[in-house]
Amino acid sequence: MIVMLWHNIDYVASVVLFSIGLYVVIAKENLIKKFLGLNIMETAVFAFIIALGMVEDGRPPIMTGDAQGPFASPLPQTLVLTGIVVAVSTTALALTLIIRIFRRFGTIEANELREME
Amino acid sequence: MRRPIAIALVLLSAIPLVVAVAGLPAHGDPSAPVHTHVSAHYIERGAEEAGATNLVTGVLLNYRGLDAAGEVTVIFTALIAVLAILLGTGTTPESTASSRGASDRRGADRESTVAPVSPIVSFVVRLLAPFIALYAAYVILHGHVTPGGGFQGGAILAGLFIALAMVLGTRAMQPVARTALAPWLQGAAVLSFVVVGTVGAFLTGFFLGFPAEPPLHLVRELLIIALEVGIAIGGAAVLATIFLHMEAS
Amino acid sequence: MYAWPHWLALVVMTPLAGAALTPIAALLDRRSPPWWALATMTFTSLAATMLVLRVFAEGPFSYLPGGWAAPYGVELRFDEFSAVVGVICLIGWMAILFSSRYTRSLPEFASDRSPYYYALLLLNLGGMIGFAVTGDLFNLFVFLEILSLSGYALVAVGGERIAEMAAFKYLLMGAVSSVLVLFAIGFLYGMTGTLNIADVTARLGALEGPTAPAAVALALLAVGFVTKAAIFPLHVWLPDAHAAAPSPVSAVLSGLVVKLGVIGMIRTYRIYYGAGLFDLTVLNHVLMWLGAISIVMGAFFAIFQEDVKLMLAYSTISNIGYIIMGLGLATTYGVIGASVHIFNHALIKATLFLAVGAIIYRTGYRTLSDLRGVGRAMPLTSVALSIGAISIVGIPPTAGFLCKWYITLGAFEANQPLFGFVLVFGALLIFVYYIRMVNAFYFREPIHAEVTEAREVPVSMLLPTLVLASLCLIMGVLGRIPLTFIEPGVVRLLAPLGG
Amino acid sequence: MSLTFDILLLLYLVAAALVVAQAKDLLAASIVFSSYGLALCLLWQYRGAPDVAMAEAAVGAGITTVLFLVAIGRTTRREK
Repeated sequence: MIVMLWHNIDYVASVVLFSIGLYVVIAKENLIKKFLGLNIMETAVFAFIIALGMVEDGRPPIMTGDAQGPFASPLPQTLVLTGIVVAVSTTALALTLIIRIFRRFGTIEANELREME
Repeated sequence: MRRPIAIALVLLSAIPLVVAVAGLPAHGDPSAPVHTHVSAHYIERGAEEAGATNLVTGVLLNYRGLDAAGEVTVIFTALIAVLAILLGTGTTPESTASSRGASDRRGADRESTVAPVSPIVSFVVRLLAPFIALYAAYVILHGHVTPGGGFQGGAILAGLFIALAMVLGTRAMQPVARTALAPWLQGAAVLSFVVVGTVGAFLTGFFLGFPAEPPLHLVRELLIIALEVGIAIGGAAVLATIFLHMEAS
Repeated sequence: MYAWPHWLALVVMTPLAGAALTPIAALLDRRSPPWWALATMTFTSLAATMLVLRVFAEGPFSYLPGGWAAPYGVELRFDEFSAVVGVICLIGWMAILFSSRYTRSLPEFASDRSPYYYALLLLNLGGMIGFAVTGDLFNLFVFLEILSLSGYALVAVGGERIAEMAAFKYLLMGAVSSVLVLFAIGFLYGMTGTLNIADVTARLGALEGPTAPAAVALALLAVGFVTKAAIFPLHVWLPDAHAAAPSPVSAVLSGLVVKLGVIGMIRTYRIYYGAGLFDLTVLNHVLMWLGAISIVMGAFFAIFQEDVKLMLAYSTISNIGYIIMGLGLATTYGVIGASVHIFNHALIKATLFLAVGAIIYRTGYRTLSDLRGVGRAMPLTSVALSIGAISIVGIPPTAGFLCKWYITLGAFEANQPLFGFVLVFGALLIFVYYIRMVNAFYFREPIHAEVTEAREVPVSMLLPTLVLASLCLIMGVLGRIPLTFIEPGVVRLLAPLGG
Repeated sequence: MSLTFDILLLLYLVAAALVVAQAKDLLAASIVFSSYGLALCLLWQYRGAPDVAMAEAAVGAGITTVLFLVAIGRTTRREK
């Protein structure tokens, strides 16, 4: 299994990044920090999906006349493109809410907010 | 208190994930299902079937056009959401521009946004602006041939807009954001999918279909470029508007 | 008429296009957004009617946007469970009509916010419709994001004091669950090389090599969708979010949006039952227990709420518990009951939230003690509220009865009498808290002048409430129709189990 | 060469994520997050995904970071 993991080092790195992000989301109290963590989680999943589509010595899937394979798989890349858009949309909405919460309560620490509620 | 629970939860999720990734087909293995099933078809036939040398664009706009339509709807949703939350709270760009200095806690430094802008930065941004715009146009219009595409170009345009807004002050940007054209621009991406999709339905009998017969290849290319331009305009307008409204709040 | 193939594309695209055009319509006439949104939903409802008729007549059917055959392009697939789009259109239409007056009473709801409110509602409804009809895993994720993002914003849009906090809590948990779903989709794609649900099922069934990734993907999907469906212990976002949202939004969120998490679970089950990779007994048991805990806990918390909307929100958790338990039973009766409860609970909860919204609109109060005696001041609204209340308890002949009866039958069919008793016990608890409400509204003296002086609400608010309430009764009398309608879908879902 | 580059980039990603997780200064965390996005962009460019790399550079490292900076400017810079 260790050998397997070494060959799949990209996947393992994604899991590590995902875990760091999840830790930040759960453990940190600051709402902006939580959202940085969520962004790390999202990018970790993107890295995972891109790694799925990668092939040994792969080239970009662009079929100009003289391009020779092997080509990286185009489908995961389109998925991640969509995913990036989703991530920035979520972030924009979350940060707007954070700004409004700060305006109303004067803090963005989750524990202080819980007390005020 | 919170930390041990968090660490326990993270480990609880990380261990199965590591086991799972170890069970996946080896990284970069050309015989993995990812490379032999759907993607193999795209790589073999995609350029000719979908009409885009850049297969990523071809897959995104043609094969999986509904995903792309959903994608632009997501970012449009983000804009609508941000506006719905910020409007009416007295913190819109319009109202702050008109009631500046009244009871505003940091009314004085409205002009500089995130940090004071040095003259060098200001000069460089203004100098580079036309070139960035040109590059964005290339990325958008050439996205079906080379890396890039509507969304990447749109994001570059939005970045340019934001950089200019920081250098020139957001107030200089208000006339752009306040025109009657603004809702059209913000909805451009979604609407271009509706229009191109309907045109495709008339041409091919399928919503979001692109004609594949050789005589209509030019039409197909035009439709793809129309979508790219629509996505770029919509994406840029949405991102820039979100920035302006968050900035003014 | 219903055989025209394009209805399926139209039902997805119309609300999204309508939403993009709403701010433009507002530019032409400031008062047009609600009517524009209503027109959009009217047309969408027409398309949805055609689709439901067609699936009734012909069984499941597909539409291929772009004309690409299934694994290469996105496939829209309409099956019996997709018929939820009918309810989505109905409740969406009613909520929009209700909002046209209701939103005027909201704090901070300046008129320039109004077009974006209706656009958000349309996006939310469109996202749900797309989620319900797509046959592609990644497309499912995209529509999940549309409906979730608009849902978060709709919670905050009313401007209640804790609305933004509630929305943020909802957003954080929702976003994490979305990432989990995306991760799971990545695993499934990595194992099978395809995203089409039917194709994933087939290729997963023929899989050689380790099954660990499939198991982890199942766990990720289950956690993700259970969070969206607000099942214990991942329900914590729901009460605040549904109570702080404007009432018509609560009707949509509580009646519909959480149900889409359940539809996501049904899709997950479809893949894993179909692939037959491993026995799902463990997952089913976990779901049954979580469902049971949700039923009891939701009902218990509801009993002790003073705030009417919070009470309704906790009762949603309890009722989703019924649905999840029915799914976990994995017997024909249980799953039929659960699926029909998706439809019926949507009707009932929308009735309740709209009726409560009407009362709040007139009186400005929202706790049981403040609202004493409101039943006499607003008779029609209160009748609708009472109909909703007896329906949700499951008293025959209302809509809630048959599905809960079926789930209970399913529990005994699955040899789980314990869960059968939990179901009955839950119904009793629900009975207690609705008795509290009816008691306060009808049999106590008012303590506020606003309550005694309250008049009936205008027609645009009364009509949706009464229509939905009468549907609760009609669906009770005609309860057999949805049951027979959904049965082939459930039989097909459970067929691989060989029972 | 390629493997070394791989490992270095992945190590940098993990290190940057840890810094983001631990930094008390939100502004610093956001900037490190931006560099994390750029490293990802490099990785993807190098993995044969130039389209995604471009999107990540413009959106993930660019616009997301700007939005974070605006939010920090409107709220507070220090994490308690």
